[in-house]
Amino acid sequence: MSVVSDRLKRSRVRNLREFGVETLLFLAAFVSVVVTLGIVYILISESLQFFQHVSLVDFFTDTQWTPLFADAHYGILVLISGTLTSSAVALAVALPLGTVVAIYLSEFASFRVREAAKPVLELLGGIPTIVFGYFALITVTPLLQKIYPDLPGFNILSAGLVMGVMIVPYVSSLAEDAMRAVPMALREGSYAMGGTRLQTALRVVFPAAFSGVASAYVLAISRAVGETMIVTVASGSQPNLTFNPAESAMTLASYIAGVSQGDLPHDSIGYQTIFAAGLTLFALTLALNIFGHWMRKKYREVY
Amino acid sequence: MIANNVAKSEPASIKAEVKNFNFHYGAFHALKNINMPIHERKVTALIGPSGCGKSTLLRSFNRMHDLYPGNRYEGEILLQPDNTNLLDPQVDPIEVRMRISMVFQKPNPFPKSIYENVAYGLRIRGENSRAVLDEKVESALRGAALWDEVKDRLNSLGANLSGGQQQRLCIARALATDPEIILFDEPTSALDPIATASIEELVTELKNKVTILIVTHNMQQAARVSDFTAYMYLGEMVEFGVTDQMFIKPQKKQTEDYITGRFG
Amino acid sequence: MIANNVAKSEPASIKAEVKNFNFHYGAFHALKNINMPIHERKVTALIGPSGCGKSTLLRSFNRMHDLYPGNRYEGEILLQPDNTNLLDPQVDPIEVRMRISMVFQKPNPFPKSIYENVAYGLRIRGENSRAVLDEKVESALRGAALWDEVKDRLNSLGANLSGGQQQRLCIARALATDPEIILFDEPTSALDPIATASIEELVTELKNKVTILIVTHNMQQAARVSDFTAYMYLGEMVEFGVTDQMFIKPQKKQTEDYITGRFG
Amino acid sequence: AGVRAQSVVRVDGSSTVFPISEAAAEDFQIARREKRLRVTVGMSGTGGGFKKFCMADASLRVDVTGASRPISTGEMAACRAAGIRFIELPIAFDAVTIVVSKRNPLESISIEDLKKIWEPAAQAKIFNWRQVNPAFPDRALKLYGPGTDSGTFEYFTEAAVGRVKASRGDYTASEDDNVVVQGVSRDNSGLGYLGYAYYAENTDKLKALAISPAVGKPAVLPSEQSVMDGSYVPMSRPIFIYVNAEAAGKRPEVRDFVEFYLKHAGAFAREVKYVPLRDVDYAQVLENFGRLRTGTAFEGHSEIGVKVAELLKREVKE
Amino acid sequence: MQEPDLLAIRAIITRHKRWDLFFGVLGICCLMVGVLTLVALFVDMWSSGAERLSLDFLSSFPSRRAGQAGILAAWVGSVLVMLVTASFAIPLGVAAGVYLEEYAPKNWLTDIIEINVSNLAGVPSIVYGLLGLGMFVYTFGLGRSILTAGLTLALLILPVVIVVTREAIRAIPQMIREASYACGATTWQTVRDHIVPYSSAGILTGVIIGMARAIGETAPLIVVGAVTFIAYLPPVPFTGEPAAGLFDWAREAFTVLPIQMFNWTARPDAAFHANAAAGLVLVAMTVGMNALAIWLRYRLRKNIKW
Ligand SMILES: Nc1ncnc2c1ncn2[C@@H]1O[C@H](COP(=O)(O)OP(=O)(O)OP(=O)(O)O)[C@@H](O)[C@H]1O
Ligand SMILES: Nc1ncnc2c1ncn2[C@@H]1O[C@H](COP(=O)(O)OP(=O)(O)OP(=O)(O)O)[C@@H](O)[C@H]1O
Ligand SMILES: [Mg+2]
Ligand SMILES: [Mg+2]
Repeated sequence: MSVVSDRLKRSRVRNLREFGVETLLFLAAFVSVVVTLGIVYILISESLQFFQHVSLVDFFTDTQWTPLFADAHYGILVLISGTLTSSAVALAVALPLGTVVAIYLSEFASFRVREAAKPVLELLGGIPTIVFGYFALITVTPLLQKIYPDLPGFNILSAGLVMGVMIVPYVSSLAEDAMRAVPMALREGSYAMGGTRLQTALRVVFPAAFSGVASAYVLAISRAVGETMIVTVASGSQPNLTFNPAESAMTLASYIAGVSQGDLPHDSIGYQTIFAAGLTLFALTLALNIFGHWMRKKYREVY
Repeated sequence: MIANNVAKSEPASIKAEVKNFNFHYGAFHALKNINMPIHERKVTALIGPSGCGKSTLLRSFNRMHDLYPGNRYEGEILLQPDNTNLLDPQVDPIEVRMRISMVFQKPNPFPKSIYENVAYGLRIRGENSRAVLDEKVESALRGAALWDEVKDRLNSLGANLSGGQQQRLCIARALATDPEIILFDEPTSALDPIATASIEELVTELKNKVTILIVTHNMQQAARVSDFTAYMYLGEMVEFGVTDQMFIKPQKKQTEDYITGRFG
Repeated sequence: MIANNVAKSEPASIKAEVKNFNFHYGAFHALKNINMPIHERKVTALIGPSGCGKSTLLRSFNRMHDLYPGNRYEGEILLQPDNTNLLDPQVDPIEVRMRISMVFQKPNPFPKSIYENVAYGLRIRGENSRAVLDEKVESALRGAALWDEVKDRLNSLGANLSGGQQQRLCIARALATDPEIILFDEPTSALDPIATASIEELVTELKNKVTILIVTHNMQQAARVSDFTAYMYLGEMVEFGVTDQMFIKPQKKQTEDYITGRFG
Repeated sequence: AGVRAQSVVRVDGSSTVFPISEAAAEDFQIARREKRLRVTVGMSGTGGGFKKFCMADASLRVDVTGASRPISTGEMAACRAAGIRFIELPIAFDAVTIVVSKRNPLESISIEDLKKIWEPAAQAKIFNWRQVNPAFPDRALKLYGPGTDSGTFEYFTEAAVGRVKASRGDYTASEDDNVVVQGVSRDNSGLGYLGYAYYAENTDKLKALAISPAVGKPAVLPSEQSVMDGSYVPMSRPIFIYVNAEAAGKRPEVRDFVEFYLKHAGAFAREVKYVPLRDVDYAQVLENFGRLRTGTAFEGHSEIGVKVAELLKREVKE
Repeated sequence: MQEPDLLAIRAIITRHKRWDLFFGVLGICCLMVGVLTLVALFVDMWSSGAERLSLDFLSSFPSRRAGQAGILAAWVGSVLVMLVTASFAIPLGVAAGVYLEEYAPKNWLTDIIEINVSNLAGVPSIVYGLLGLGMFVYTFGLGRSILTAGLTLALLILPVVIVVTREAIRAIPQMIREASYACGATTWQTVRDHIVPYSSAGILTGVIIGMARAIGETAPLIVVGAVTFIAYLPPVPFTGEPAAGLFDWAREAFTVLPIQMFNWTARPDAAFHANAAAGLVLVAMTVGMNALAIWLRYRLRKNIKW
């Protein structure tokens, strides 16, 4: 029964193949690093020229962003404030709404509602953002003006609200997956103590799924920070240093998108600003992701 | 069908009674016409080969089955002193679960601190006074023989305890709300012998205060801790009786075969 | 430490031998200096209370532990006739697993057809001839006493079988590749008594062809199916011996306590 | 693909010029259907267009690029470095139009007032119409304009404020002129500027202001007539296409396309609501192209109030 | 326990149930916000564009005359670009996900890759355009082609595919892996025979989300050089004079639906705005893609039980 040797003769071929496959797969995973390096390389190499003209101090302390004006100012804080404010509004909509929907679908809704609602919501992510932009400008803003007549025609608020709705499926789908992965035993534990659905959902399931929910949040935040078209169309592209959502503002991403298709000569300093802005945005999301990763790791170790 | 070798027990000592209970998982008829009494402040053990329906019966006592669609049941489980039929759709399952606690086969502490695990049942009942919680948490942990081991780290996570400690934590959680009945589903099957022994001891102590229903696949355990034993087979209640009598002289051949290990 | 009440068995009949085996899960020392022989074409049972290290020892035989980081082990498991040390880092774990099959506690068929489940081991050995596969699949299914029940639906999903059938399917899968040893980890703990009986019968038959190592928490099962029994406690091998002798007259008090159900 | 690529004429450049180029491409392909000549038109902005136009790698280069401003010195240098010579061809006028809401009583405005409104010094100071001119109504002043990266912005600032890109920053800017249309039409106190075509298509929503080039001078409304005859100053500007001279010389389909383009440019421009040049000017443009007259008539930046006829006669340099 | 206690319990339960009910209603409301927005958007597009939807619209090239303009080149372009995107992003994303879950030692390198992947999800799409331009157009010399566009979008959606693949793989019970290894399978055999097939349903979800995003992108494609007006289709393999090669289409110039839409909405002539009916086609394509994936997912799930 035990003829050992003939089983082994394929082992070298096998090991070679295993190694080859692993290398290939590793390379595939490494593509993401290459992409990042490529992005960083492009952004930095072009930004270097920019930073020969503009000092870092000005870049971070100036309170005006008018790189394309005769009297040029390069205060990136202006764009950062617009980005943060519009993202904050969007997230103020998307995170609670998405979380409530996720909890509702995972803990309250029947199987059929859940299976129907998820793909429908996912469709929201597939609508071209330009459509969302006009929706914010033409439909949502006038509605808001009925409630709040002083609201200018272009404002962060309506852009942010619509963007928030657009991001909802990111949160709801991924967070729902995470909550459904919480072992039934934990739910049973809570129900057996006399917990209601809501108590079980909020006190047991949600905390237990927090690591997965957090990665959904991080994706959603990243998406909000990088969103372009909606803000470009609906929030007025006015570089204001403001954290007031009732004003108009400009974000990093919409600035980049606008200028890259504009009439500026590509060797002008005005054009190079997009790389500096891009680098800033990249640093912003990177900081965010490292923080998110650290948070998740902390929680994952715990549960 | 069911052989009952207990002398008619005095009505006062009956805490609950299962009557003509049938249970279906979808098309599968898992429990067939079960009848059995649960004696107050006694330990009743459910034994029988794997898949015979022990867990199904146990989980019916706190309406766990209501969590899953597709389960159907008929019959009554009358809880005393108020003679409530636990299974009545009119009766709120949450109310049932507030009166009857459960400890599961695999310890399932919540991802919270030890303190919060034990306080959970009180909190969801709306108790928020720190003093009351402190007191009840301590007495529950003492009741579960865990206090000394954890009193210095009440804020560390429940999941950091060993398996046996976790199981005792779950028992403390169940105790904290002063339930009328505690259900145990193979509480020691995941534990080592030392932890097992401590939990068995606990069960024996607890019965001074509360009625206990325990599922076990371990004959010796049933013999050691229970006052009454029910032997089930393929969804039917084959025999119910005082444990000592049953282990010495079962009325049915089948029960004897099982107990002496001739199958299963 | 280890009490060996077997008369020195003839070298020829030893299929494998565990020597000074230590196992660590990270910082936890799970197996302490284990020594034991595995006799060829016999059934060796591993018994002991939960958590004593039975599964850990069993899974060392096919290097399952290599799948997880953080596990460390020292010592030897010498496989005969070629006297290979299974645990040697130089030895390819895949080679070890090709020689030694395993059946798990919970039946775990692949979500593939019955046929493909059984054929899987052959396919990954490069066997693609339909005729050969057909023949081997049939003989493995017959060996696992499943052929008659499934011969008409070889293409239906393995998961559609009952628990006992699934477990036999897993046994057929393990048999199909003509392994030298089959490891069973509590193969019947998830099964009902009828399925259990059929698998025990199977194990008894299989030992005519192959060496078997079986973990069980059921004393009766160990007594019924095994030729040799090893009793473990807290990571140590307390006693190893011929089953009949061990169940009648264990050498250690601790073994006796365990076997007679005085704890665990 | 090599063979096929030859027969494709590649056009790119400013979004302002795009509608005219698109019309030319469309009709050209219909007219030359039997020859299967093909044209693609991209829209990557004037800067993006020149980038592709002056590219050293011929496989990535475009043959024609539309521009809403003259080629810059840097872009000329890039072309020179790549050995590319270009022909500069004005094809139509765009008239920067000052618009207010229909409900605004105002009819005209002077360049001086525009300057007061838009100059950098006005930032955060001028926020009421009355501050500009006591004759204006007493209401808040809300400003709209195209993106600061656009040729329209450059031209307007130079024409109104007197210095290129000198503008206040606190107004609503948009890459999409329809957004300006939306903003002004819904805002009684709004004022904005945009390309003539956007006004011409939205006369039901917007009111154009007549512009007087200096105080006392008569105010002129933008119209095809006033732009063509040069009376709508200083707010009208020519727009261009730049053609690769080598391609025009060596590739018949490029030459054919550009000639077709120039012959019909007036009609195309009118159709997409731009203002055509005078017929004599088109004739001159065609002639310049026929001679492959390379180089630009500008100094690397736009000029205010330039006459096309004069441009076409100017000395050119590369 | 006596009767009064029971009353107290019931009072508590009634109170808690009110919250339950409240949350149930809140959940439905929140769900409705999303669903109603979708409906509003759809009605909006429908009311402005439905009358433009016709066979002619689908089979004509763009035109300066709004009434004659069609989206033939655009939808063909979108389909082809998506084809390229899917055929690179899916294998690459799945391979990366598999590597990270099944092979990678859990060390700093995997941490970096992990942070990287979720960070890439937040890089604005336009920056991917710049990357695609630098990498595929200038460095690899792939031209301003369908291939470049598809690859650029593939990079854009790669993070989503990777993240979801990992989640799907994590959901496979460990005992399936153990069973496979116990049969003597190598890691690659386990991946090929079990991990990938059994996680394909979950992977599809990621592909849906990713492709839905990719199909609506404009900015990066304009940067890599999509044209806006094009009145011919890429060559069908093995046809024409001289006969086109199998992959010649991938090297052609192209446009896509969102660019066409973007161009039309930015036009002064309001008649073009109705052509944003192209948006309906785009949404229909997304729905079609989703439906296909959901159906596939359903088929795949049916055969997987553990
Ligand atoms: N959710 C379910 N759906 C369908 N059948 C089920 C379900 N849960 C259990 N069953 C079946 O019902 C029967 C009784 O199950 P139960 O879990 O009560 O057995 P048990 O006596 O507790 O067994 P064990 O000792 O293995 O825990 C078994 O045949 C089981 O297969
Ligand atoms: N992955 C692991 N990491 C750390 N400790 C482990 C791990 N797996 C098992 N152990 C510990 O190792 C010891 C032996 O475990 P093992 O699974 O071998 O027990 P067993 O005898 O098979 O028990 P059972 O009868 O419950 O299956 C136990 O104390 C267990 O808690
Ligand atoms: Mg059970
Ligand atoms: Mg085990």
